Amino acid sequence: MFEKILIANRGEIALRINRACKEMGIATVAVHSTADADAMHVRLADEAVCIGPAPAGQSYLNMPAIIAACEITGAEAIHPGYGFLSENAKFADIVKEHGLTFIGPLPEHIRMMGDKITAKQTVKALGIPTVPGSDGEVSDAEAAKLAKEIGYPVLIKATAGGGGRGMKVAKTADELSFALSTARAEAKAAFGNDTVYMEKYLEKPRHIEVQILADSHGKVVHLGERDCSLQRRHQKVWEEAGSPALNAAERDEIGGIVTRALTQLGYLGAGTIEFLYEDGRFYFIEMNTRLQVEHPVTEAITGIDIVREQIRVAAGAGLGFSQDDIVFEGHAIECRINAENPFTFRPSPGTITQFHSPGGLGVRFDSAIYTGYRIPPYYDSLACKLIVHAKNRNECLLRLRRALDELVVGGIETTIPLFQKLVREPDIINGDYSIHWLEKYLVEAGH
Amino acid sequence: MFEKILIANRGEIALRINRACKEMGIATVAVHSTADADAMHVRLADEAVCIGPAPAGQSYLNMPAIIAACEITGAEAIHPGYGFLSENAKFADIVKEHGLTFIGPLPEHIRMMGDKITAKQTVKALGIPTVPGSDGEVSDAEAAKLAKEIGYPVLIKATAGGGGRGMKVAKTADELSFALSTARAEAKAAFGNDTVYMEKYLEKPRHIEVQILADSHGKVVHLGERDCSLQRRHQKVWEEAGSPALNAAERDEIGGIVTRALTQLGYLGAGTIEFLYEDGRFYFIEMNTRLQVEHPVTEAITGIDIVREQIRVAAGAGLGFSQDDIVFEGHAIECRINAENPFTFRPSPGTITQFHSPGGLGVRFDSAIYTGYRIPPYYDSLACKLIVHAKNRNECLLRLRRALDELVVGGIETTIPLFQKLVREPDIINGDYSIHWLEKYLVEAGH
Amino acid sequence: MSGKGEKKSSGGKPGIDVNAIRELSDLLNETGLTEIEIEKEGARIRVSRAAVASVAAAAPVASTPAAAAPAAAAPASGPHPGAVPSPMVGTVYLAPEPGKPPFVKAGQTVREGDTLFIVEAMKTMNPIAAPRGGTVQEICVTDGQPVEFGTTLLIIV
Amino acid sequence: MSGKGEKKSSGGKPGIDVNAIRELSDLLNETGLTEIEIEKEGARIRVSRAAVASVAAAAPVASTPAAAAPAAAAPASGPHPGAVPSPMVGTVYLAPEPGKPPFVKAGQTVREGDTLFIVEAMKTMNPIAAPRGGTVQEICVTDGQPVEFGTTLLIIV
Repeated sequence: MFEKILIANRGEIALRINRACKEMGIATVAVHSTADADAMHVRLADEAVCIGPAPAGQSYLNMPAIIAACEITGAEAIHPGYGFLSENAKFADIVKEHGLTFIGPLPEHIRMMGDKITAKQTVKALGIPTVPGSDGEVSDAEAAKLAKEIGYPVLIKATAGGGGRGMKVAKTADELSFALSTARAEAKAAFGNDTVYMEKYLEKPRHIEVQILADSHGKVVHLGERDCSLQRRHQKVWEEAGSPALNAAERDEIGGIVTRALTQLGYLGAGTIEFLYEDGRFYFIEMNTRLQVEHPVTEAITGIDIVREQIRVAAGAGLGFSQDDIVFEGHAIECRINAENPFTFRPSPGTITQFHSPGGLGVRFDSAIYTGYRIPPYYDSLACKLIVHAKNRNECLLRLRRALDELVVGGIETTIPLFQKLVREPDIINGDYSIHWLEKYLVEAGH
Repeated sequence: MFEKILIANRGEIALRINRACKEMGIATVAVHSTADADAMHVRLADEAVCIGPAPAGQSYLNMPAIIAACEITGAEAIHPGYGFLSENAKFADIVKEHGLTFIGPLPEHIRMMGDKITAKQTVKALGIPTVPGSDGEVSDAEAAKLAKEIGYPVLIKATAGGGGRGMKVAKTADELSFALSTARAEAKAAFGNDTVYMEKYLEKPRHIEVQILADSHGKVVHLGERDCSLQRRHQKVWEEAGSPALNAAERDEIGGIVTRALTQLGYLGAGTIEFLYEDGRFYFIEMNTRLQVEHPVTEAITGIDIVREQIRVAAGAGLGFSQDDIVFEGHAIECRINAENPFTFRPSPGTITQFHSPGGLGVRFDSAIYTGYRIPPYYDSLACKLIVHAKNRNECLLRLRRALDELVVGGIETTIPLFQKLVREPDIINGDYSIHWLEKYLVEAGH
Repeated sequence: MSGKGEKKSSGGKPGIDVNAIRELSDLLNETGLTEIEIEKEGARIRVSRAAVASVAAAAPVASTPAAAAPAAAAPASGPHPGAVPSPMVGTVYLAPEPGKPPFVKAGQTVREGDTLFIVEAMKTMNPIAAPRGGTVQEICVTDGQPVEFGTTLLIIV
Repeated sequence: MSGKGEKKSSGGKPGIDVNAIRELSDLLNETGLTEIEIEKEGARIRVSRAAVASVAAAAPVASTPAAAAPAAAAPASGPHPGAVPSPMVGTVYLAPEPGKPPFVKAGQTVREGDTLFIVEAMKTMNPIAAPRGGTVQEICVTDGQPVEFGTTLLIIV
């Protein structure tokens, strides 16, 4: 096992990794910009190295500075957290070249999944379901045949397209011919090219993702799914494990597909396969080759410390459990409390004049803020994560409600009031929401 | 189920009960003294009633004021927490007479267990092991026979005794005759009465207690044991579930004995049977007919919300699980963080100038303090409870260590530094301690 | 953060420089400052205005209307000097029986020991006697109102 | 609790009564108060001394020696005006090769652009040039010492 790990990140995730290291008896090195000299991750690590000025490009993204920080502290491995350098294959290469361990997947898998087209081709070949459609241009006859195969509604898109032009939906076979001709005409007018292709159209999909863990001895397990459908501008806001939409059989099925695919790939470490889900079917979006912000909900229902396992498998240890040992217990929800206006989402950096975190049974709070802390304007606006766990989804929602009412973050605007409203919304209580729900809700509420 | 519950307590336990009520959709009434107008339990309850001045006798122990507070708020039930009126049979009677529900056992059981002699006779008759000894005066011949039966060492005590006089230990049969004559001589000199009796002498016992839950339909379950051997002046300091000294078979055996006994008794609600434990045998100390401070460690390893179950069974509902459904997972430790000097235990009331609670996986924090809160000098010194849960005892100790290092309570003295030392002590790490360990440690450390 | 709104916090201890506190108190009034803290020869004095104090000393509260409500239920600080507080929790009655005239009315003179109200608690009727004589300036409660310990019942001047 | 040590916190906003701040600042110096906060015609001003500020702004730390250590590793605030900070993390060398004389010594005059040190990072030797000319008052690092971004290397006056 490693003696000392450098944490190449900041904020709550740097604290999260620091905690896992401490609990494994591993010494830690925090790196930080000049803007983060007073940050919690700097205080709680065993050593801290200032690696550059406030802009992330010159500090948290500064590869030579981070490697040099390992050199002067003797750290043997780097945990990149999420964001910053966590999915940078070149960085993973450099880390390896310097005789250090990158706590994450192999560089080739980061590279493979970082390219949308390569990723889709790879996972499709491995048996993971993707959005069905034509491989390229379609004629009217081909379109009709294919649409019948993949099922309506279908989307006709200009191959040269963009910005929604040359894009038409056919909800039934009757509408197909008209959709094709309109899309072609629009495409011709807009791009001078009337070539169109076809894809399955998802009307109200959910975002469901599967967490996996893999060791270097060929063992891969899945830790079930997370439902992250509540999003605004593609930013996840609220995450649940499990999904209100899946049953145990569906969980096992998609988990099995993903596990077999990644075993075949020879994947290492933690990873997440993200899907759109509609009418009982999964459609691959992308794979994240790193720890996710929302990993705690999975930890809550499985009892598995994902960061600990990341570190263990990076050090060459085997996973200490098999798929059959993993039991899903209860339900967990995470709210991302951002330093933002709760309805306009305008960032609100500044000094936290009052701070009080919720406590009691089933409440986990992951945060790097403290009373008197000044949230700097240079980085993202995630202030803290509230994670609640209970025996079932209904109890979880009630626990979340009481925990939100205990939480105090004063001096800045936060998204707490949004969550206090969401937790009382009938659609949320019923688990009846798609990836479009939150944006629609905000518009209807006049925000 | 109740619509509204009055919480007849203060501090962290009032918050604990408030949380359970909120999560069950039950409205809450806080009562408070004038000294607690700014307290957290007052802020978080739905309603608050000032019931008297600072001294507890005129507020938290003021039965008419508490009943009147129910009357003016329409609360249907009273949860007494621990301490104050929680084991007052007269109060339980009065509550019942006023058509309200006392969330606790039946008054007759509170009364029975509140009297040491009745309690011992009762539980002995129900098959719970007690400290063996003579029923009264012993002659030399009777003593020799009995000592052989119950095993050495034995303690000879003056029936009129007190303060350690007329008390002698015989470690072997050879020492018995001398111990008897010396004890008789001392007893004669000190009390003018040389009558002595005999008891089994426990040299290095542990304090192990069994948590039980009973509904009004005759179902009783046990939730395993807690080890509370780390005590100072009979005050518990650190509690674990399970005990480092018990194995699963011993747990099942003592749990079964206790469960059968309380089924026979017709007990209702939560209760704890406390034992001394030595060399694989249990010896009854007393029964607490209420919620215990250390209940969260049991909640951690069983996943059962004990306060929720107290409320449910008080309302007449049946326990939703049987003994076979209760699975013990991992290990949990609680530290009682008191507002006291960590080594002299001198109380340190005052204003908390800085407060930051630990977070992350497996950490629960039960507390009623906040930054700027003034701990009043009128009540007990318990400021907060840190509870950590992990897969096994070793991981639990490492998690506790890192959580203690995150916790900040500034402006007053607290027992945090004591726990930071204890968690690093080899005897604690090995689980090798009796009820005398902590006092001996404090003396040896020069405190 | 410490001691806000607790002007009297060190009042009972020996060796207190009462003149210094008076001086600072005057300075507070004179300058309109909210808080003054001085440290001198090993002694520290901090004085502050009560108005700010209640905010600073209150438990942290999220800025939601719902959470603010319980705080309002607490007795207001700084009652009128002639205020007579309720000595117990219960339901206050202004007259000996329903339909009968009240014990006292505003403007009336009362003597020490006169019955002013009845507070019902645990089905028992507790007469509340005037702690001193004077003129009733204001009745602060209505018939049948629930009262806490310390709720102002009436003002005698 | 808010804004301690942040004298300039409202400096960028329009309509600030600069005179009032100057006056309060003078009053601070004059009276020895740590903090003054006034509220007047909808505006609020609070001034405080920097000495208190650094305590208030630091992350909460339990009073154990171990926890205090990392804070000490952070660069000290308010470096010397002639300080030359390290532009990168790495290991600093005072001479071009082991055994050779150092690039510069205390008391020596340097010109802008002169090489002062080498900082090794990722096995690369990075010469550190003098940002300006002057006299070397003090060399603040030793040969082979690890340096952070911002560590003062030497002082040129």
